[in-house]
Amino acid sequence: MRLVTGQGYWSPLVWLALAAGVALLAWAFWSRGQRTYKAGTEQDLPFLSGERAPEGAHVRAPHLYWGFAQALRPVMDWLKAFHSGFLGDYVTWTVILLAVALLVVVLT
Amino acid sequence: MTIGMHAPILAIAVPLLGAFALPVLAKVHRSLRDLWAIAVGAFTCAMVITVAVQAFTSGIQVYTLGAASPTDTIASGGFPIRIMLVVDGMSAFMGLISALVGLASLIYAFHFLKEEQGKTLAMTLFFLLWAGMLGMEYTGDMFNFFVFLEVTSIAACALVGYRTWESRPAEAAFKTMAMYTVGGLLVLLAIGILYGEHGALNLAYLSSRIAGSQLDKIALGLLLGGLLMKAGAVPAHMWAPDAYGEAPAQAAIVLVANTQASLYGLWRVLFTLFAGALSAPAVGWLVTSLGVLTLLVAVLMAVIQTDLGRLIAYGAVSQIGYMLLGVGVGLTVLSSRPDFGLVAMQGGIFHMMNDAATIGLLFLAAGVVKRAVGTRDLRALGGLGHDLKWTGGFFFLGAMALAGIPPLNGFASKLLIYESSFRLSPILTAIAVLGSILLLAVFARAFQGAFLGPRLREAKPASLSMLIAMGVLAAVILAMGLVPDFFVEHLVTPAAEALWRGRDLYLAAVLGG
Amino acid sequence: MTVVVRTVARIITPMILAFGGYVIMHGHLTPGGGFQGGAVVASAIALLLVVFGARRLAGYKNLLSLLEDLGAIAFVALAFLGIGYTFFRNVLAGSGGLFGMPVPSGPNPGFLDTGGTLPLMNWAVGLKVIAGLGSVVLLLGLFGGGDDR
Amino acid sequence: MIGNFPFVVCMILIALGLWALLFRRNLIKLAIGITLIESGVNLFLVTLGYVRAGVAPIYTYAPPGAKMVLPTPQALTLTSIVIGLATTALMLAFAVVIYRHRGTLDARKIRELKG
Repeated sequence: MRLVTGQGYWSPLVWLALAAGVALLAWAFWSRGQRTYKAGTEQDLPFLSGERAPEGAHVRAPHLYWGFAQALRPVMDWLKAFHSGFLGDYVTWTVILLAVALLVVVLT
Repeated sequence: MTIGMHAPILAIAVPLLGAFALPVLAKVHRSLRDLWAIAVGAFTCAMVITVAVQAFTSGIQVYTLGAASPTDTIASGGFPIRIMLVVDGMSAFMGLISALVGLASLIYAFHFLKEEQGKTLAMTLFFLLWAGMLGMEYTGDMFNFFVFLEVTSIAACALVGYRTWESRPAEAAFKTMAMYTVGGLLVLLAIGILYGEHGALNLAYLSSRIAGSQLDKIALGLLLGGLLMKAGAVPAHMWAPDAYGEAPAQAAIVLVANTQASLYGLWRVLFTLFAGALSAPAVGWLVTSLGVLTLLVAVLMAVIQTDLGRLIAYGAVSQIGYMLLGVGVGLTVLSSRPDFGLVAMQGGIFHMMNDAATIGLLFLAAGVVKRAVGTRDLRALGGLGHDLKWTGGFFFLGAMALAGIPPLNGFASKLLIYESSFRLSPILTAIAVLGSILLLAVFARAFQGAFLGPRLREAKPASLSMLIAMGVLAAVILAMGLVPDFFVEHLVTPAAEALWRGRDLYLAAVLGG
Repeated sequence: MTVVVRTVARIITPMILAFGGYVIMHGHLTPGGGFQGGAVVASAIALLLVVFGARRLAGYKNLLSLLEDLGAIAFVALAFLGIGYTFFRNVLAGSGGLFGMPVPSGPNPGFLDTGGTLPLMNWAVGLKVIAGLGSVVLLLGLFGGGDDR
Repeated sequence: MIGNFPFVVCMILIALGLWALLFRRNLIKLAIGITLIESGVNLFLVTLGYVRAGVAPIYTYAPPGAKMVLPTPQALTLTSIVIGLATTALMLAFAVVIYRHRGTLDARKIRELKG
């Protein structure tokens, strides 16, 4: 039951056993915690950045990693311009890929 | 004259016949059409499995069309002139991928497609595409390869754009068709050059004659350009998100398998056709660097997508990068043949099957989302997990497998790629790991945005056939994740060896002795 | 269209059809075959389309698609005939039956009764191309409005 | 030298088609560009099979001992023409659909799918 990778091996069953052990440990810690949680009180209510979230509030997918995209803004803008949606650009890049492939193959 | 002997051609001819007979039967009665589709699909899968078992146990299968006997490869005159199918380990492996994806797509289509929205047409085109894919994978003739390539191009673009009542599919289909045609013509030009120089179209015969003249090299460059474009390597990948994103879900997963069939064509060209005349390190580095570029660019683009289908499409493109990386590393060290080359090939080839299953599962789940709430815009989605419990679970499983979280299958193949590419250059591994991390981030975001949170609107639950199709793919993902050694030993290693050092066997099977 | 055009079209259409049929039928003897002959016949359909307008031919859409499917099925079925040996095996050639005469050697005008399954396949492909190309032209005409001008 | 002339024409046709694909905007003209490339490749295939002073490869018509041009490239060309017909028809159909939805054929304006 092991996948030899040339430098070692990978066995999902060993990993699963380890994961089960860690889960057991986590449960052991969790079970010794305080039991002050009560269902149906304000402990159930969702909060966003310390504020009570309005009804039906949802952190939608485009909100996530906003900072990441913002930090990489120049790269992202360039990539967006690169995927211009114009068929002529598609063909241009294909021709460039073809030229690179031809150069690499013919010159070696 | 057993059926096993004819299995390679039956796997191609029966879906072809199925495609042509389907509209006629649909005119008679719809249930007849459905029965026919099930029968043809089951028979094709049985034939593909038969071929695979034969190829893995008793070596290369040869089938000569029109000859007195299927193994009659050499016509009078000592020259292989007939069209033939040659199925070695790699072809059989690719056939299994196509069969798996085709089966899932067919099951899914029964409840997903609506009668008034061209169900018969979509099924016909699907069988045509399936036949073309299997033909590309099984053929041993260069021109036949081109014909099947174009069959898949036409069927795939028609599948993308058959919904004429929307405007975006037609745009995607036009762009894809233009790109596919240009790529196909590059391949045809290369085949013409090879024919003019060596006077043959048989792959094995051509391989034995190619010695590395300048014309051969130009032909190789053209083939590389055309097939890399069809496989969706950056910077010629831009058609892929358009096509995958706009195709209906059951077609998108077949498009992904079709892309992999083009990749198979690339491997066949590099490892069999040009094995005797190739500067392996240079071309290997080209493929490897394109792979790294592909996975990085595609993953970065996936981060900023707001359409669920397009997001998964960029994920699919990034997976092509991993395959190019794995097999490219194997090709780079082919001439010196250190031990990690084969491991890299195993990783790249194993990843093809993983990608087909995981990306397929994600596209099918996205199709359920689109059907349930009528949109795939992540800015409007949320809380679907309340109504679509099974779909959400399948999406989560697929996302984790794609990102390479142990113990799922994506981890096993990526581990093989990481450990072998590290021996070639640690930079490659670093970028590949970075790509995986970003993929996890992208799909965690997609899962959170679409399935978690408060219930925003009512969603129509998935139908039975759609759940079964997703269940099949999920079972494959779990099996390949929990016992990767079984799959690697019995399926992937024969395929990798067939490319890595199987060229002499391939030539001997066709040309004799 | 004007009376002149209509009249010319009425006269010329049978000739085009006859030529197309000839090209299909002699596909195994002379340059030509199913696709070329089918394209010739489809050009007659295009002529009718231009002269009489797409609307008047719109009723034939379903018939054309049915014929196209039948042609394709016939082609694959003919290929399946040889499955006793191999797929695409020309079992009729030289058998003495339908299209089964041996080909005489040396220059000769060519005999129709040769070629085995090839002439049949030519007919199947011809049917498919006539119907397929015809419906392509027809549908493109209908998309653009297709009024009787 | 004159024997190479057809190959030059092929390359000119392919270059013209690529030029149209790269710099034209109208979808119909893009389709024409692709058919131009296709014609170039088809001409290339036919030229490959030419034998100097060869006759048409019809078994029953050729005089005994005559040189024939190669029939295989012609068969390949025919197949390629058929495929080209299908792709062209499909592209034109998509162009019609795009025009009906957007009211334009300008490729620079048909960019709903980008980024």
